[in-house]
Amino acid sequence: MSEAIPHESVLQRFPEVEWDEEFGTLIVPATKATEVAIWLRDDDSFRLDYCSNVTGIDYLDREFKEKVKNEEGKTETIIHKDPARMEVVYHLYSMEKRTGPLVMKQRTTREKPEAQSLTPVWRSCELQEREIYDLFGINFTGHPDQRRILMWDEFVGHPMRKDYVEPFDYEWEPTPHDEILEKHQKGKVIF
Amino acid sequence: MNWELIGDILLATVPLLVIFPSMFALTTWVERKALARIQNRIGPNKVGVPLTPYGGNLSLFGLGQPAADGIKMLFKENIVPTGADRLFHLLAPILSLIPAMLVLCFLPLEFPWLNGEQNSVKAFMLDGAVIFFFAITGLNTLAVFMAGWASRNKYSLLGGMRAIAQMVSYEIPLVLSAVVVVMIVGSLNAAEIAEAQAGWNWYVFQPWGLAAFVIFFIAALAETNRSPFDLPEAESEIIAGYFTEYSGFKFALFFLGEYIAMFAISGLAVTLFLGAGGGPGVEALPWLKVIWFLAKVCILIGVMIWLRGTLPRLRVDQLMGFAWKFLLPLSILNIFIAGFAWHAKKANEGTAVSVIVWVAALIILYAAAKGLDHVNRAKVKPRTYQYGE
Amino acid sequence: MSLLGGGIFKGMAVTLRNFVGSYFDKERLTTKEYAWRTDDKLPERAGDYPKEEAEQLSDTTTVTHYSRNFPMLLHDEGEPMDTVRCVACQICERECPPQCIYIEKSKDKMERGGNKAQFYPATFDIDVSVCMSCQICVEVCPFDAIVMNSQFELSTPDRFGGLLLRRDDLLKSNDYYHKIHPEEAAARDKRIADEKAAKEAKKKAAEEAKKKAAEAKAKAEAEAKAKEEAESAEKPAEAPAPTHTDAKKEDNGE
Amino acid sequence: MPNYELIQQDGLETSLLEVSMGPHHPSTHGVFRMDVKLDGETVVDLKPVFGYLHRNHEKLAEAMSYLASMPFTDRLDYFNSMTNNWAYALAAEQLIEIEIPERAEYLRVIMSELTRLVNHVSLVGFFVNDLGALGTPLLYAFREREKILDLFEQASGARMMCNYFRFGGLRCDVPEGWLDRTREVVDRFPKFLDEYEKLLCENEIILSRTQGVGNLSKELAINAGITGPMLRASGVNYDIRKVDNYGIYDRFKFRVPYSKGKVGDCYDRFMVRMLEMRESIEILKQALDGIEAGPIMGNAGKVFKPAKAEAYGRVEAPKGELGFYLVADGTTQPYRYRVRPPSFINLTVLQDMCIGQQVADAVIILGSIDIVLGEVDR
Repeated sequence: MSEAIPHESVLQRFPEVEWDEEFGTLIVPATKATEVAIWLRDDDSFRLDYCSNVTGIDYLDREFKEKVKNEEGKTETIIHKDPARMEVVYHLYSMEKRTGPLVMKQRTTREKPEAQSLTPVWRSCELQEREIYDLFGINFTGHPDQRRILMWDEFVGHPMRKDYVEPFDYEWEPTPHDEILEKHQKGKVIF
Repeated sequence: MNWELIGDILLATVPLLVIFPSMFALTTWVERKALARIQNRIGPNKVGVPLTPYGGNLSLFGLGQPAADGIKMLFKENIVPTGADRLFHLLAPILSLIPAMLVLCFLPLEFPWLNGEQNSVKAFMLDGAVIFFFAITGLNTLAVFMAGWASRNKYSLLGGMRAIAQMVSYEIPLVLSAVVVVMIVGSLNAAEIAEAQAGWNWYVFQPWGLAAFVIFFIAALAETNRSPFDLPEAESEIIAGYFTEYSGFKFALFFLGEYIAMFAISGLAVTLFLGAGGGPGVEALPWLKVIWFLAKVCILIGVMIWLRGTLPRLRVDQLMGFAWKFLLPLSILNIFIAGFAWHAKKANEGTAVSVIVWVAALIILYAAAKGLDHVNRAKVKPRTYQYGE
Repeated sequence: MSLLGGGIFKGMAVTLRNFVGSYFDKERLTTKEYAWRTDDKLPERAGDYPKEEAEQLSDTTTVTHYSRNFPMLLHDEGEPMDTVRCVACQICERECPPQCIYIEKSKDKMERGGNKAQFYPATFDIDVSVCMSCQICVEVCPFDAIVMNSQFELSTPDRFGGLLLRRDDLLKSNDYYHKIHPEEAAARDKRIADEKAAKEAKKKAAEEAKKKAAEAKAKAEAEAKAKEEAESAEKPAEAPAPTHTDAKKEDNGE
Repeated sequence: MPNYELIQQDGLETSLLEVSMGPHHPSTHGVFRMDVKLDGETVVDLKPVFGYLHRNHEKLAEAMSYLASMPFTDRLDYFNSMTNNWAYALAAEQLIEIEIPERAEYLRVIMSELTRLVNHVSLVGFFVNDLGALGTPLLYAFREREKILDLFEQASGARMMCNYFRFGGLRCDVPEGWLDRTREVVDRFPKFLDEYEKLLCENEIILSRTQGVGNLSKELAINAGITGPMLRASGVNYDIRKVDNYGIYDRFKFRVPYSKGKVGDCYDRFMVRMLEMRESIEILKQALDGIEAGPIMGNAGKVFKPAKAEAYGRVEAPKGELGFYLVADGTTQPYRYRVRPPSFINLTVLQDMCIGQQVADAVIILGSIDIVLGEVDR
């Protein structure tokens, strides 16, 4: 495996950037993303010239229950709160130095998801950010050509969101035991 | 009414109308079979004598395939796109077939039942046969463009445009290479050209004749839209080109027209360079002439199939460049060389001189071709690659 | 200086060699001639075989003994429903990626092959129009009841009913399995036999241990009795109770 | 439409010809569409349109267990199911502590390199088919591919949708004699490659059709995240097998062919693939020599239930970098499952490469990118 990239210097240079210990990622505020990205790409200690993977994650408001044994040997339930948010994840590598990955995330709210497009920094984001816009509904400011890419233009909603409910006119492939088949037999679904 | 003349004409033309379409049917089978074998497949092998259930033992290597295809084509729905020009859409396939059929008459085919008095209608002894041939085959271009335009399809239109550009350009090297033979023989009459080559005196054995034959054959490939010059119907780029929107019998007509044109132009090549009906045993058995002629045509068709199984297609600009920058200068040079060689040979009777002339002409032609090729494709050559650890 | 058009001639030499070679060298052929059935008969419609004939034809409709396509239910020797291995545990139904298995558990239990009475599948349908032949059902089945078939002539004119394989269509004997996948079936049978043997050995060992324990207990009791008798003490002997921990299967957390 | 002006004359009305190439066009390799604007035959503008095969594989995977997604990864790039499996297994194996047995690692390499042979040989066939060669090279390629698919069938039961890899090993061991059969196929392959090279590599028409067509500069290739043979054709020496040394690739001696120039064209992409096949054969020979008997499944539990974590696993798939990004939330289902498909991202530069070329070139440029729509649309 190629070696991991030290991240401390990023935190020093950009105080706004946080380091997520749990997952080992840089959390970059959406306002600073382009600046950080350009620095990561051009700085000699990083030279992250290759942005491999760009994707979104949709976190709903969730509670995690974790059972932990305390000192007395009893099990306690600790409730973690996971706030609702959306993230855009960038996996960065350096082709020149053959290092990587450094994972960078832009965080944004679920209500008004907005992130900075890094397409001007790395062209490889172009289609992937379009895909995120299409499937997650995150708006990329500064994207040259932000359109739907996988779904058709008239499509309503963003299917990769965790709370997406598919409409009833969805094209089902009826299976002999499906509820759809029952409805089909009752004459409610037109194939 | 000169019933005798009509009878003679029928005796001369009906065989043409029987032989070539049936050869077409056979060629489609041969082509499919040969291409399959080139590609290491088996090819059609099930359709045999009809009405034996499931082919059985009468599959006859799939010889029934052309008949089955023909029946299929006849019964397929005739689809004309909305907004297409229905009249021209219908006319185009017919118009592509007619000139191809027409020029068959000028091939010097000597059928055994045509002799003596009847020989006068032998292949319509037209004095300007070669000229007439090129004039008539030129009509084919019109049909192709008509089809491309009338289909109201962008791919068809592109195909039609390509066809026009290609056919018009390749007409020139085609004619110029034929001119060499006309010049040497001193006649445009196909029968006289054939006679001039009697007894192994084929022009393809002359250096200029060889060059002219190669140029003629390449140009003929382009004229008949055969690979590697099948741009008007390039399936990987413009679907099927000008006959994208054709189906059923109209498509079959195009198909037929194309193959008949192939036979016609191969027949002309055989007439001009390969000694027409000449071959071993024709003195003793004159009817062998027809057999030899058709055999030679079949060999040329075979080479066309072989090329089709091997080569990818050129690009439009390269295709045009090849015609104008390579074939045209070469064929003009060839005319001069033919003239010089002929005069040199005529002035000096002797094997030594003729051998020298023969070799020198060949070397000049090859060097010229090589030079032209070098100029045209200076940057194109195989490359080497480096390896990283 | 290379020959003019040398690359093209080289290519043409290759195709010529292939053309000729295809007649003599069978290795070269990409396709093979499709063999007619020995009796020269084509099925009229694949769904139209009578049942016996379908069973008979199944030999010829399998491709190679490596291939797999759709699942089938195994039964041991005897009447299919008496010896079916499936106990309708529904693990495969839950794990099936395209959700093409539909199982209804029986109301009553049935004894099979000397094992204790278990449920059996009242309905077991696989919709092969949805099935993607991934073999996950085979992997997750703890009873070796479901394996992959390799029959390929499955075309049918009935889209909904015809591609739905019912329980009785799916039931295939272990012999049939041996016929279509000899290597795999042998390995599986060996594993089952090994497991069974191991289980038996374990059981035997457990029994022996029990016996031993009982003996020891008896001995101890006898000794104790003797002791008691000897010392007239009022202490009953205690046999060690076997600790039985039931490792609960981890919940899937769904 | 960057910097383009039509020639306009009085009394002559000219306009661009807009052609929608696809979604059913013979050489768009599936349901891919290029909205092309043409001036004559020159491509002035090109917009790739896709999504016709979109089935939201990622969403489906998030609704089922980790293992159940494995057969679906086969369907991404349906030519190379083995490498897809490996990429997914690699990502999932980062989520849990697991040791992969030696034999499984060897078999993974063997399967992956066989897959590379399958892909490259048929890609070259398709590419020459796009050039208009009536399928002769393609059918030769398919004959060889068939032999390898037979091996896949013997090992996994299926020819294309192998579904062979598992977290921590492989589903089952290869049958008896399989390694010998593989060795036979591998030993015969160079002979076929010789013939193939003789047929294609010096052909003047192929040379003049492909050289100087679809130029992709080194800088743009890196910046646009191009990976795989296409990147190496642009002169970048970057192969994930070498960089990451995943699996046991550090044990094998092999070379990575890449272009000498700073600009790659269709010919480079075609040749790099031809040369890569030779290297794959070297790896295969070494792997077949090195493999020993042993278990094929690691100590993975029956239920795959990783703790909360993120993992990104990537392999050098035949088409480029295939990555799987998994976010586990402690349940048996992935919270986020993402595929980084190489052919999707390699399409980014399609427009840049095609503008100014001819229609016929656009087709072969697309062919040289090597896309599979199952992967592009997911």
